[in-house]
Amino acid sequence: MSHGHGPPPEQKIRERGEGVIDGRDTTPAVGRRGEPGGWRRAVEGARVRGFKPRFEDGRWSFLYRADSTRYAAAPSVDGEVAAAARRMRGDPHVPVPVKGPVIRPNVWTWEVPLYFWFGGIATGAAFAALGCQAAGDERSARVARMVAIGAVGPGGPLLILDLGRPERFLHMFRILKTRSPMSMGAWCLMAFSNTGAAAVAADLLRWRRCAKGLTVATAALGTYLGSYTGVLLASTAVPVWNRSRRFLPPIFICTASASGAAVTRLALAATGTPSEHPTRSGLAALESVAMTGELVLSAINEHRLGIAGRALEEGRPGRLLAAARALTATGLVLRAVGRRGGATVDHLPSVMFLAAALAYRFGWVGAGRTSALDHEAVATLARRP
Amino acid sequence: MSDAPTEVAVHRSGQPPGRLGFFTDTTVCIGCKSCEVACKQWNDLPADGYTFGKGRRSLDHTGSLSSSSWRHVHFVEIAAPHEPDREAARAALGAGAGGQLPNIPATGALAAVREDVDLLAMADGAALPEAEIDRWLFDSDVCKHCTNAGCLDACPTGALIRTEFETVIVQPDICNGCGYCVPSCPFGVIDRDPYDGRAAKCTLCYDRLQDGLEPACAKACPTDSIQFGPYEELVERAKGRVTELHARGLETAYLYGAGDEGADQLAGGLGAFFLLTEPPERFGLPAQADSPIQANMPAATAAGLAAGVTAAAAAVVSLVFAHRRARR
Amino acid sequence: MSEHNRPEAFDRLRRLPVVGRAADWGLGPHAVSKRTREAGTRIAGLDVTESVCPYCAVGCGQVVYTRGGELVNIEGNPRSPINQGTLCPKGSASRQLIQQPGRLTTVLYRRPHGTEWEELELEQAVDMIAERVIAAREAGWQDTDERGWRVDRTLGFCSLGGATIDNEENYLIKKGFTALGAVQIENQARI
Amino acid sequence: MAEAHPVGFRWVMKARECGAVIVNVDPHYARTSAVSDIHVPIRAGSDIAFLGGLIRYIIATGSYFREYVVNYTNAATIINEDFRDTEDLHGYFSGFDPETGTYDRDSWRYEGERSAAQAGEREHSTQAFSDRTGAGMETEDMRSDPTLEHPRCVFQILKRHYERYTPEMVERVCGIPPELFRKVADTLIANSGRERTTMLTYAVGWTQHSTGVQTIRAGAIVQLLLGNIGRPGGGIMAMRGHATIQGSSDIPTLYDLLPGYLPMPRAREGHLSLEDYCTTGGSKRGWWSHFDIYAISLLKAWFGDAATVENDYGFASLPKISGNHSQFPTMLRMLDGGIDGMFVLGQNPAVGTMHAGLMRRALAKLKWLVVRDLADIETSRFWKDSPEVLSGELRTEEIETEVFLMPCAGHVEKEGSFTNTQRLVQWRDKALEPPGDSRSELHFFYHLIRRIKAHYAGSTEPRDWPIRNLAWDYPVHGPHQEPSAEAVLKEINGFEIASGRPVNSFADLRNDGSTACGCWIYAGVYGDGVNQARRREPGNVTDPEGGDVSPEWGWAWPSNRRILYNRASADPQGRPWSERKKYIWWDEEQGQWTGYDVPDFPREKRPDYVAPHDASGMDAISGSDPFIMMTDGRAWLYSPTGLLDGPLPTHYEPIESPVKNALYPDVGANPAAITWKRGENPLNPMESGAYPVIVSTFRLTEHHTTGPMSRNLPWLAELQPELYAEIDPMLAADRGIEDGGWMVIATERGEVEARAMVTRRVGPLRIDGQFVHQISVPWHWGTYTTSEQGVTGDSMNDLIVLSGDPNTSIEDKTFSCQVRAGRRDGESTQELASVRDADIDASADHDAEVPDKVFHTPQSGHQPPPESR
Repeated sequence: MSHGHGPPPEQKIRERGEGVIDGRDTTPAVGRRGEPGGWRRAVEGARVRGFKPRFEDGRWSFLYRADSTRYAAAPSVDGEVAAAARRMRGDPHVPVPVKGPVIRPNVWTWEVPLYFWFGGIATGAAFAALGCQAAGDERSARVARMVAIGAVGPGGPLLILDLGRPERFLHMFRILKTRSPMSMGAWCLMAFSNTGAAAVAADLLRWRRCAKGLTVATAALGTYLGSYTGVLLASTAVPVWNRSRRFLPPIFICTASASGAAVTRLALAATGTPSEHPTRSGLAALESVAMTGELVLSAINEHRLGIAGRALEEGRPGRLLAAARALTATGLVLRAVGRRGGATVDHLPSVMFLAAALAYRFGWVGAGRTSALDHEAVATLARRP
Repeated sequence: MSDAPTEVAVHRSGQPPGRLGFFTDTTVCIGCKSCEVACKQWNDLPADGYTFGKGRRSLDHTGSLSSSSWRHVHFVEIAAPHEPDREAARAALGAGAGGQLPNIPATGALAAVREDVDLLAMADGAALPEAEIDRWLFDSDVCKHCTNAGCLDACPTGALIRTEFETVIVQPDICNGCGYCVPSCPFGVIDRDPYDGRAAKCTLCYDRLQDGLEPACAKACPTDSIQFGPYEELVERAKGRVTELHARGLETAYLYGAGDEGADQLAGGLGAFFLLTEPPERFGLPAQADSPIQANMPAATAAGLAAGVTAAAAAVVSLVFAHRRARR
Repeated sequence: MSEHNRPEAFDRLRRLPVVGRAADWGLGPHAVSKRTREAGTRIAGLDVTESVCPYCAVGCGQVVYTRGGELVNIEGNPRSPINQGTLCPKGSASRQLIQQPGRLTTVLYRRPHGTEWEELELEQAVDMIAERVIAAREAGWQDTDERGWRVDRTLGFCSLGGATIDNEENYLIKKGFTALGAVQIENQARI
Repeated sequence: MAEAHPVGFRWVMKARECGAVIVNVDPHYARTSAVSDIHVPIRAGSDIAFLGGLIRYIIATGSYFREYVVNYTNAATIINEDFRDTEDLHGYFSGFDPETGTYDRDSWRYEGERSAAQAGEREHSTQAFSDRTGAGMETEDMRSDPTLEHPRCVFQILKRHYERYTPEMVERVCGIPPELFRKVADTLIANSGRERTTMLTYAVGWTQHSTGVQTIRAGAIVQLLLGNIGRPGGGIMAMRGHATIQGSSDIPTLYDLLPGYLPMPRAREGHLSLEDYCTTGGSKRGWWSHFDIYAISLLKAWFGDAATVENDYGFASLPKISGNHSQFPTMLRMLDGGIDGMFVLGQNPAVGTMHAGLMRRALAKLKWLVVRDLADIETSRFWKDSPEVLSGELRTEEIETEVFLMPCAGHVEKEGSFTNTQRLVQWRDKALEPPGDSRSELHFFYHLIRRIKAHYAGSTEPRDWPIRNLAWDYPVHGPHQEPSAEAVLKEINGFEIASGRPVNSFADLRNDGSTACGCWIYAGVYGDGVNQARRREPGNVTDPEGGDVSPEWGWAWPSNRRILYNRASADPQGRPWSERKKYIWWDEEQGQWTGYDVPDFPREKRPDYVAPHDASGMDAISGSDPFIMMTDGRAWLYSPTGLLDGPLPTHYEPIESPVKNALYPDVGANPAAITWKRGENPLNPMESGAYPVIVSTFRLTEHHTTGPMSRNLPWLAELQPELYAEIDPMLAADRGIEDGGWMVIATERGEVEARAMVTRRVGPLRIDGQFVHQISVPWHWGTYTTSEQGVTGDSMNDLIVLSGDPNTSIEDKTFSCQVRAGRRDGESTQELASVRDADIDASADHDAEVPDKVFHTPQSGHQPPPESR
């Protein structure tokens, strides 16, 4: 819904009626979207005729002047005004029916959760590369580095696709704004892509030491790339997100690690690493630990969310999250019981974790919409900061 | 406590003009929606409504602020507190068919008997003349131009800035429509236009301020419910107004967004604040709010980075461990 | 600004050395765009004309800004003692009334039994109307009524309207039609 | 007022913040109610009962402003002994003729008064000032009793007339609880008198009833008893609805008026000379002794040099009216094929006329139709997609009407003046050229009449004398030959013919043919040769001394006077009633009236001047008689002449009312009201109970009248996208109507569908212990819009029966209906059409030759009382 299709309705009307007849502009005044009317003075440096400058007209026309009305005549008492506001705003319970909407749901479409998923894989793969490198498995590390760069590759295009004005993607790098997770994330994504790509390039050029250093750097960036998406959601006014502020980034890191490990593991299998290879089992362990962490953290988080947690159970996001949990649990069980089940059983949990990670991302982003539109929850939680 | 925001982006020659804002006094609002139209006229915004306000039971068909509605007049109907008087209701209804129908004059049996509707209860509780509407409140909502502005903090491109008037505006030539400001506003103000793709909201008529003209809505407001001026002056007047209303017996009058102390402040104080006479939720306003980034970002980032480092370490540990075990 | 309060965690962050400074990165002058730097009202320097709102009878003053043949802005006349710059929603929308979608700029003609509009030259239309007025006047002429009382009038045509057109226009309508003997002249002042 | 005139309400809000109490009387709880101190829900159409209750309460509690009432009103005047009140005759005044449904008003006169009017002239009243102010009355022998004790003095008659309008009766009629009523009455009384004044404002909620004029009269009586007329902060204010609706009455495009509220000449037996006209319209005593000056100056303005004293200034060739030629009879005549052509100028009768379906059918009977507007509207395209065409009742191919739709100039595309609701004439400058072939009305009429004049130039027919000799030379300018609006204004203002110099006031006009003036009340608008309407100096708006009435902003008729009858702001001795309410007073030192406004009194007439018995002209007005337009110089509590339906306002039910008249059960509706009885105009049968719900229409801030100026504008259309009806929760539940869902409102005339807005803003009233349900519906919608961002909806006027107040020929504010859930079943025109075919009487009784009394038909089912038979 965030992208309107075709030209807006007023545009069609305007185009139909556009024209100048005998020097007279007859184009219908039906408005333009997305910006205030022109900010350029018709004549540079000129003043506006018909008005007195410096807001004098407003002062002249003020209706409730102290000399002629009793609008604000009573003498003020210290602290009375603040106390009145406390009386009306301070109660932890909402005393009246809520007339929503209070806040606005996000306008993001499928690109964003999908990007979160890819970013997670890239982060996880970077961690895997670091692990392989630390374990001395250079070949696997090379594969993991390539997975990382391969996963981060679609990230940029997806983010650009989601923009209302994709052609202005570069405006993201106009400034570095530390307090905006989106800005930091964009810079981090760029840095991560650069270091990751450089690491792969170094591999190809066989600059071993350089590749190693870049892998460490990529993994370090990954700690933010994998978590900032959680920070980004947690730093909004949406109750289900912001009430999960300490949990959402770790949860995202967990799924990131697991999904990155899973893709690396699958990639290793595809490139001929034997099933009994320690990297594969190590990655399997990492997947399981991460997904278990995710399950535990989610459970704790949901338990403490209270009314804000309603959004995690309702509608399509609720179903997605339930499916994700089921996939995760099944994967964990399969992994635990099916150590010798052949290739299918070996890979199935990884695929399940990947699917679960995807469902988690869509679920969480979707739950943000549900939560923002749960006027009662928004209003209630506003009274309990 | 901390010092004033250091975020002001525009500095022009001469004295800094000081903070300008809106004071919207709902006790003198007549709900005419002039502000909505004056804003669209000046800012050349399109009509985006056309939905009959089903369920809102009032004249509000705008619904909420949006990317092309930068002012929105809330209509709130409040029923009078009513002592149930079933006897009176019964007597009034008695002449109808079996005491179940209102005796609409001259109809008698014309209206079909409806078993499923307890008209007695309705007459008792809801529809008696004594239970007529008590108050109909209007409130012209607008961007709050917060001191701690969520949208401003969220914007990754610098499209959102704080101006020399300490207002918050979107620079339409910069915004790339990332959409992050939308859920970051605790008041549900800023919105991304579905067709245009950019975020847009009230600018407090930044262009008019440059030339010393009142913002369009405040200028058009027939009853000066929307007042514009230097912030300190407005707050002083608004405080006086609250005291006056208290003196007149309207004890529930309070300021939403100004005159608060310490942690009671809404988003550090609102550049556009309101005088309300009912709890804020009646008008779709949160009772407490702050920039969600300032409230959550440090903690969330710390948690995220810690988790990230832990995860990276876990990866290292699990692989090193796996290899060691394999070597053994 | 007195006693400005921030969320606690952020406040602490900002007070940290170095990192605290970084918390304000990306804000401030370098975020400003060219357009913002040059911002001003689009009516600055334009011709202004004083007018009166065409809707209800309160008579609010309006100021009209034009650039050549283009209508740029209509808002309340800040000097009018009636409205002091304010306008109601209708008055505020009056620029759209002038530049409305579907505004007519040519005469449309529907011939007897016609199913569609046709365009007509203005001069030709006025000629045709004059012919029809003359014919209707003659056809509906009465020297006396049924009682034999003198009436010297025509009931062949009638006119309706005038509460949203100017006094001078109403004067010509009444004067011209009365001279033609028409009496069925009415407007909203009654309806 | 906050609803329809938000900017006017600005000043009410200021008054509120200065301590004023705002009382809002409205059937539904509107925006105005929300910001008022007291909201009084009232049953639509029962206003006179409420106001009558106030009158009774004010008299019964002795709260009237005695000094004001005795000296400035006709309270003391003694009435003819033949007069009988409605209390004596069960709802009728003396003189009622049940055959014609009209009153013979002779018995209503002052004792000792004679009338100069002749038979035939009194049967038909116009809206002319002189008809309302007692012109033609000879009042020198009338008697009065300043003690107000005489049983036949106006005060005692008034007291008896309203004796039964008790708070309890008000509750039974209006549904207003007695405590609330007393609260309102006490508020009014507490805020009136020497130190304080109360203002009444009203709009079409009072006027558009079959008792509309009498409702205003009732308001005026309240204000006179409380001493609130002619004083600052007092008065009775009409909140009018169109930019120059005041101007279009002053300089009228109305059938019964000539400019300046001079009456249209009325046909009579034998020759009607200018002298006859002036005798009937003028008066020997008082202001109307100047009548001939204004009439002759008007004829000079119209016919120039051709108008001479020898040919009676061309008076004899003016058209004369002989009945009701207002919109509705004209429309019925049109429906029967009696009219060839029609001009529609900035109006939309296909939506805006009561019983609009009938109007659309009538349009199809025209030979030609000229519509001038900014865009295509329902009226100009009735042949294309009106409900009647969509339903198949009319077929486009069969409609003969030729239609000219002419684009016109908008308000900023031409110059000219508007007269606002407070009589203030304001000039608009031209900002832009109108686009394409759009032209001003001035342009169109100037060039149209010029062509027609050319056609008749050689005629010798007497009937063509006026058009041949019409003064029609206005300077033109620009590429389109636009006539000069200022030149027209100059003619309206008047000028000395010899020098061409504009006059400065109507005092400069003469009855010897040496001056010309297009509208005497506007004399002075071009005073000193300056367009006074173009003055734009607001002055010091907060200071009375500095001119808080902004005397230098625009120009108000008459003579730039902002408050009429402002001599009444001083006591009989000429001193202000109080320092607080000081406005105009007698300055002994200067020997003249002075103050903050232009005195509405001969400037040098001393307050202690007593008019001699045999005085004539303005000398017959004493120094303590502020109401100079009235023959007797007094404001009329009792109206001995002028109104067709009684000297005192009386509560009658609306013509279609589901409620019985509790005061006069034998009568019901106004016996003198007009209904047009035809098959196509069926009344709702009230006895069957098929139409139990009261419906009243209202206006919204966001829309303007029939909608072309708002429904086509996206910025306004989006604010109120659909027709809706406010309905109370109880009635909605009973009918299964859901909030936001569809509902149908039905009358005998048709059906409309609307969104239901279930709300307590329109609560049921309890009358006689029973619930009475009302619905409230705005009426701005029509079936066509020019763009996809405009809005359409059913027109409420399709539901309304043609009926009217006998004085103004209009009633549409309240009627009865039935409501049900759901949507209308297709186009609703078929049923009515069949009624029409069956009932239509070939020898219909609406022939325009017949005087209008035939149209005065009492409501069926109500028998006149035996006394009046």
